[in-house]
Amino acid sequence: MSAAALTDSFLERAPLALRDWVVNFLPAPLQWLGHHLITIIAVLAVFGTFFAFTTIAERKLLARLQNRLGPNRSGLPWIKGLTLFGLSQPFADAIKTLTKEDIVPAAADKCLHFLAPVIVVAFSLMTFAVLPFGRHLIPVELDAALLYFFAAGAATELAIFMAGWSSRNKYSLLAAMRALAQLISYELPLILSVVPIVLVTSTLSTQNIVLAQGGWTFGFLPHWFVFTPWGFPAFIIFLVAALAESNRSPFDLPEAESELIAGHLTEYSGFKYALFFMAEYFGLTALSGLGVTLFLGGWQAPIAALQFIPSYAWFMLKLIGMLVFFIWIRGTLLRLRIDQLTRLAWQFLVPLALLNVGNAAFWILTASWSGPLQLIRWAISLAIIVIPFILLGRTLTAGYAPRTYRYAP
Amino acid sequence: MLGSGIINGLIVTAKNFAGSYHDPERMVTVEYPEQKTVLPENYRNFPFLITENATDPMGTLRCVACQICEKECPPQCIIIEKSKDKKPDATGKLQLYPAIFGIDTSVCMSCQICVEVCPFDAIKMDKVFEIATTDRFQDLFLDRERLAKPNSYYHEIHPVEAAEVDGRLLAERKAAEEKAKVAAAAKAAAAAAKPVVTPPPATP
Amino acid sequence: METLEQIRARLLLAYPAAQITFVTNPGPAAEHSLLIEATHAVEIARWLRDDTALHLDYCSNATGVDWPDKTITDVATTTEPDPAGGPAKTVETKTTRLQPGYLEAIYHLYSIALKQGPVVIRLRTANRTDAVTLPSLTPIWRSCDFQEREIFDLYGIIFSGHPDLRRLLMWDEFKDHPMRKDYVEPDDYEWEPTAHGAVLERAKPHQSAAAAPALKTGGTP
Amino acid sequence: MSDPVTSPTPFPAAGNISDAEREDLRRHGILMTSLEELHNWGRSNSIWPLQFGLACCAIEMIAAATARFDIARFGAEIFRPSPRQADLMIVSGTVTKKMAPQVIRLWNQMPEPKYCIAMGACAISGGPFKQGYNVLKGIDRFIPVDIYIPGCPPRPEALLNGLIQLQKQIKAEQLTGPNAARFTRPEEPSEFPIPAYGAHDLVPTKNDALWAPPTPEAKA
Amino acid sequence: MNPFTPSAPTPFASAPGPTVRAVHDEFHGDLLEVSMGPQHPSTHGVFRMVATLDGEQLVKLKPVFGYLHRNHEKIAENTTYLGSMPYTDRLDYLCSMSTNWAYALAVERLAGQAVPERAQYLRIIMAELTRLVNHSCLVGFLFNDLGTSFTPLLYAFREREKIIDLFESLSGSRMMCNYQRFGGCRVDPTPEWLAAAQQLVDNFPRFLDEYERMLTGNEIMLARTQGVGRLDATHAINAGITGPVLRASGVDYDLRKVDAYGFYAQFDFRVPLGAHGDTYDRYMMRILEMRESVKILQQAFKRLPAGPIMDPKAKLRGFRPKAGEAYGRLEGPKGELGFFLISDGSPNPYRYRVRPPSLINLTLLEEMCLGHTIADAVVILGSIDIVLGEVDR
Repeated sequence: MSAAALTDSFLERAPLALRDWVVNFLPAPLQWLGHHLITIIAVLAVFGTFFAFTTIAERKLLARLQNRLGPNRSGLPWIKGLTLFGLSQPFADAIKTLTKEDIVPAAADKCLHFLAPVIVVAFSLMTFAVLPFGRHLIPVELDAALLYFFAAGAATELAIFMAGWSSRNKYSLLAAMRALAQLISYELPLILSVVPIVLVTSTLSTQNIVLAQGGWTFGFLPHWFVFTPWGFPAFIIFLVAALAESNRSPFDLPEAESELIAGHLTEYSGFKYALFFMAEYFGLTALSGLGVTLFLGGWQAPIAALQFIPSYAWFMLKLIGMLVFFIWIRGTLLRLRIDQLTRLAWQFLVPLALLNVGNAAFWILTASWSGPLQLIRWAISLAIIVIPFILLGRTLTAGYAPRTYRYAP
Repeated sequence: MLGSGIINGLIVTAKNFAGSYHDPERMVTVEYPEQKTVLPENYRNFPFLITENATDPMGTLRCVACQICEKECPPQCIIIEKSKDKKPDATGKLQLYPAIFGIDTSVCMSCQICVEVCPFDAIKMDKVFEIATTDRFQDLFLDRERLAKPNSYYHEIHPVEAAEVDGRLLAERKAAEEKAKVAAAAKAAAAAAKPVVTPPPATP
Repeated sequence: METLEQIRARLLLAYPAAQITFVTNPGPAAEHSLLIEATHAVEIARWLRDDTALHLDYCSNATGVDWPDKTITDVATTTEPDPAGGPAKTVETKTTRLQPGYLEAIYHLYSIALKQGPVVIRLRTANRTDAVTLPSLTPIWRSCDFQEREIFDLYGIIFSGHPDLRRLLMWDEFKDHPMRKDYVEPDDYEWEPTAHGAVLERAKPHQSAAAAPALKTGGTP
Repeated sequence: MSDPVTSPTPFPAAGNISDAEREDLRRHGILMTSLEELHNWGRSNSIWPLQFGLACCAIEMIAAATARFDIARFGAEIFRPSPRQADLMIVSGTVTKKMAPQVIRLWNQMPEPKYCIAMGACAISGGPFKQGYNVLKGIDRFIPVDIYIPGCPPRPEALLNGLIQLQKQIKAEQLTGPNAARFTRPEEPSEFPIPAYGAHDLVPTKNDALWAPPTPEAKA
Repeated sequence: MNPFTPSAPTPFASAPGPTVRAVHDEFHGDLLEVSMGPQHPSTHGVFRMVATLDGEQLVKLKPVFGYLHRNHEKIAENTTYLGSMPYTDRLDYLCSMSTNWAYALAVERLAGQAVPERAQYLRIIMAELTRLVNHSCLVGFLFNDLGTSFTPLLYAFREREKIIDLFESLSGSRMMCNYQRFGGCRVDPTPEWLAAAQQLVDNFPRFLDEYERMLTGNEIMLARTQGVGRLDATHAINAGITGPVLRASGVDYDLRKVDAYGFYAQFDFRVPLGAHGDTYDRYMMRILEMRESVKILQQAFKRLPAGPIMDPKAKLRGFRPKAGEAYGRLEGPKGELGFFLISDGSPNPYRYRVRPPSLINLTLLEEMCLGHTIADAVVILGSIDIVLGEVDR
């Protein structure tokens, strides 16, 4: 079987075929609409379910990290004695939150208080439009897909600000301020970490970026950008910035539980709270999806021999891997302070990301080097990033070190 | 280097994650309603009263209504009212008994002082803790009937302690019987020696 | 460390005008104390803290005690020689007097620098009603801050010179000083199934005329 | 506490059939469910407690959330610090008179349907500290309590046991009809008056509409 | 720095924390007053802080107490001496064993009661186990305040459960042990119990190593705690701060050495001292003290003598000490825990006073927090280690 046949197999085409089959039932003038509607519904359904299982996975994984079992006995309403390993837990949560009383504080700005959760979900869902889930599966093929993604992603932080401002709660207000500071600080390293890729691939289209990562050396070393001396630091910066953008631990300052009760969510109950919760996970999933797309080869298989597995399965696997990593981080790390958060962004991540852009430029300029020169190219490229990393890291942690203690005589 | 501490932390949590699948030290959850932790012998929750005979719990309460525990109970959650009449206890001696014996478990602090001060080994600590209820006035005030539990139950929940208590009581009883016997013998001897003199009333 | 008598002697040398009484503790602990007149308390406290031999830099514990008015029966035994020349007669004359109550603040002082202590000092108010002001020792030992607020709250001693004398534990609208011996607790004895003794007295008005303890469910066997 | 009068319904709706009947139908392969059951299932498996500890019992409440006892198995490990997102208030510890207004305020801030567990002797009746001048003799003087867990402090298992009882209670709740759950009835209050700090005690000292201890006569 | 400067410190003249920058004057910004507590995730109970914020920075912080004031002292004055023993469990509900001991110590001083040797050893074992419980819980809570998702707390509680199980199998209750009596202890541990305790203690350093590996070197942890909430020795002494918080400021004052109560004089252990007096030092004091406690425990298990656990002259009922007064104090896990008792010869104490380390250690909370952010304030509070049962009593 040829490579083309493999990558164009039935499984690969199945989702598209299904959509076309349904669309064909519609009259021709409405087919474009049906086409998009089905795409939207499919994305909503898949990622809605994915969200549900992410929450239970997070609770179970965190539980395991903490030596306990986690939710495991929700079962189903009509069968006694069945526990389903607690997999139905998110649905119980959903039913509960949906039927919970919705309280709007008397002093709140009612309009903004209502709009904030709607906006935050809407924008976090919009980012899914440009993610290439598979070889042929991309909701919208935009030339400026990356710009679109970041524009939509940044809007969610504004919604958090809206939520915090409109609640008329002091904790919410503090959270709103923190969210803005975080947004302004981390938007920059996030975008700068992506610039090298745009530089190398000279495209803003996510699908083309994935295509640029195709191919393997010796059939098992994938040409993913994370395996380049400029791609790996970019990936790390991206990870850190993505954590901050999605308000995840250790950057969960806006809803810092031990400081600000529940931050911007303090005055939200019932369904609106669930929307925020959902948006947080959608945002995280979308950013992880972008990370997979940009650095981990998107839907490309890691080994040439494994290409028979459909591309969207690879995408999902990598996405799950990213999410598990985020959960792992959450289970381990503690929270930064707001000044340290901004310091990390401006004094460490931004300079490093800027250097990394230069690094990528160097990589492009030396694209023709081969043989022993290739080794030199790697060494120089690594030096460009590792030496500043160590130096900047030293200044960042200056004055902080484990101490030795004396004992009373 | 920056990040090494974070990586160390990640390694530790990863170890715990992996350990939770194979190492019982790292998976300590006891799935409560199905599995239950074995309560230690000394565990105490709320007091109960010991009866000698399960078939007639109210008739064979060990308690003689001395009201020491009522007085010593720090939160004062015990109420005792003495009976007007007397009835024989396990040794056959006539004793008072509690007409009312109540413990308010919604106040009791499980301190065990009532057990420590009881000279008759009549009140002991129970181990039942699954007593959540919806009505505190009805369910959490325990009267005499609900407090009384047979000695066999005591043996069941505190085997070592109960055996020791029973041994002690038996020894006391034997000593009392011996004493009574000696007294009776002395009385008989005295009666034989001096048949004219009326014997002094036997001291209990 | 010096004995309390020596400290007292040195204090009297330094502050000849001050009244410093030695209070014996009859118990086995034998922690005697110095009763210091309120007017000189701050200076004496500062002297105790700064004196190089004592260096009592640490006030561990500050506490209030309430001593209500007490009628004391003094029994004086006098021996009167019998005018008839017989054996001397012992006559017991009983006099009752009202010992006025007072509030007391007790401070336990230690030295962290010299690792010695304790020196116990006491301050007394004139009575329990209107003259309840004592000088605050918070400017000398900051550790008295919360403790003096607590004494003010629970005993009602007013510490003049305290930087922030508010109630510590009870709410601000509260009127009483609950740790005083004559404090009457609020009446919330509606449900007392095990009432006996003092509690029964308080609970009785809430129980019906029957006044029987509730739940007389167990009949006589 | 508030057991509405059970009046026989002439035509039992699907939600009103008994467990035994339903089991019977199940055995015949008929799955009987209803919106009510689904709703109750969801709520009973997702009880998020308010992160709110008062005293000693709070430590046992935390212990119930730790690895050994793991309240997460019941889906209840999400301790929400904000009352707006909580379903259950575990009053864990002594409620002092100074704290009582705050506790009631928190209860009022919680959205319906909400439940209250009085954990430990102090929360039920003032417990060993009931003789104190600043101790509220039972939180049920001001807010309705669903489950009382005696003990000083109750073991974490006892708290889990109380939680299971609460789950059972939620599962048995009805949304309509004469026995409808408290939160569905508009005439039942959801918020309760907050007492003020008085000169000697809280004013008022109890919510008379809510708290009525049995009198000795009623008992006999 | 010599902590014992001869010149008297003026407690209110200068705050030991960094000076507050008067940013708000420059921008005419409004100050935000936030009431943290009594229900707040990191006030460790029902403590309340009224914080005035300038942006994120604290310019004023007033602690408010009394939300758990349950009249322990008043109740104790109406109860017998023995009857107060179970109440002391509920003072510092994380360390009932050492609170029991402190009360027993004071009453024994008041009544001149002797304690047999084995009981003294058992008390040391219990007190040090309690220290392990308290410190491990404390560091768990501290990391919770620092923003971890409960993981360190749950690891700490995993270890706590093991010790609590020991307490339960000995005394019958997990938290409220009610174990000490005047003149000895209530229950004699069996050899199996001692073996189990020994094994636990032997394994404890492994937990500590893992814990330290996970968090002590963590860069975020260092940045969040070093230099935060500095407390200098002079102010600390003057404010009566005791325990690990005082020693973190470099003052060598440990009652186990100073008073050498119990049989501590016979044990070989060291007292760790900090140099900076910041949150990190306070955290490390706890870790190092746990290591020393393990050493003490191992010695105690080795040397535990046979013999009675109660003084034969000790009375359980009808205990009436002679009139007098006594102040007994010991090094509790949180600091100097003292009981001051006045007896008038009746069965109830005339005056019963607890010297709560948790309350007095909070004296300088405001000064420690000023100039720091609200996020630091909760961490500083967490590093002081308070238990509200003891703060408000």
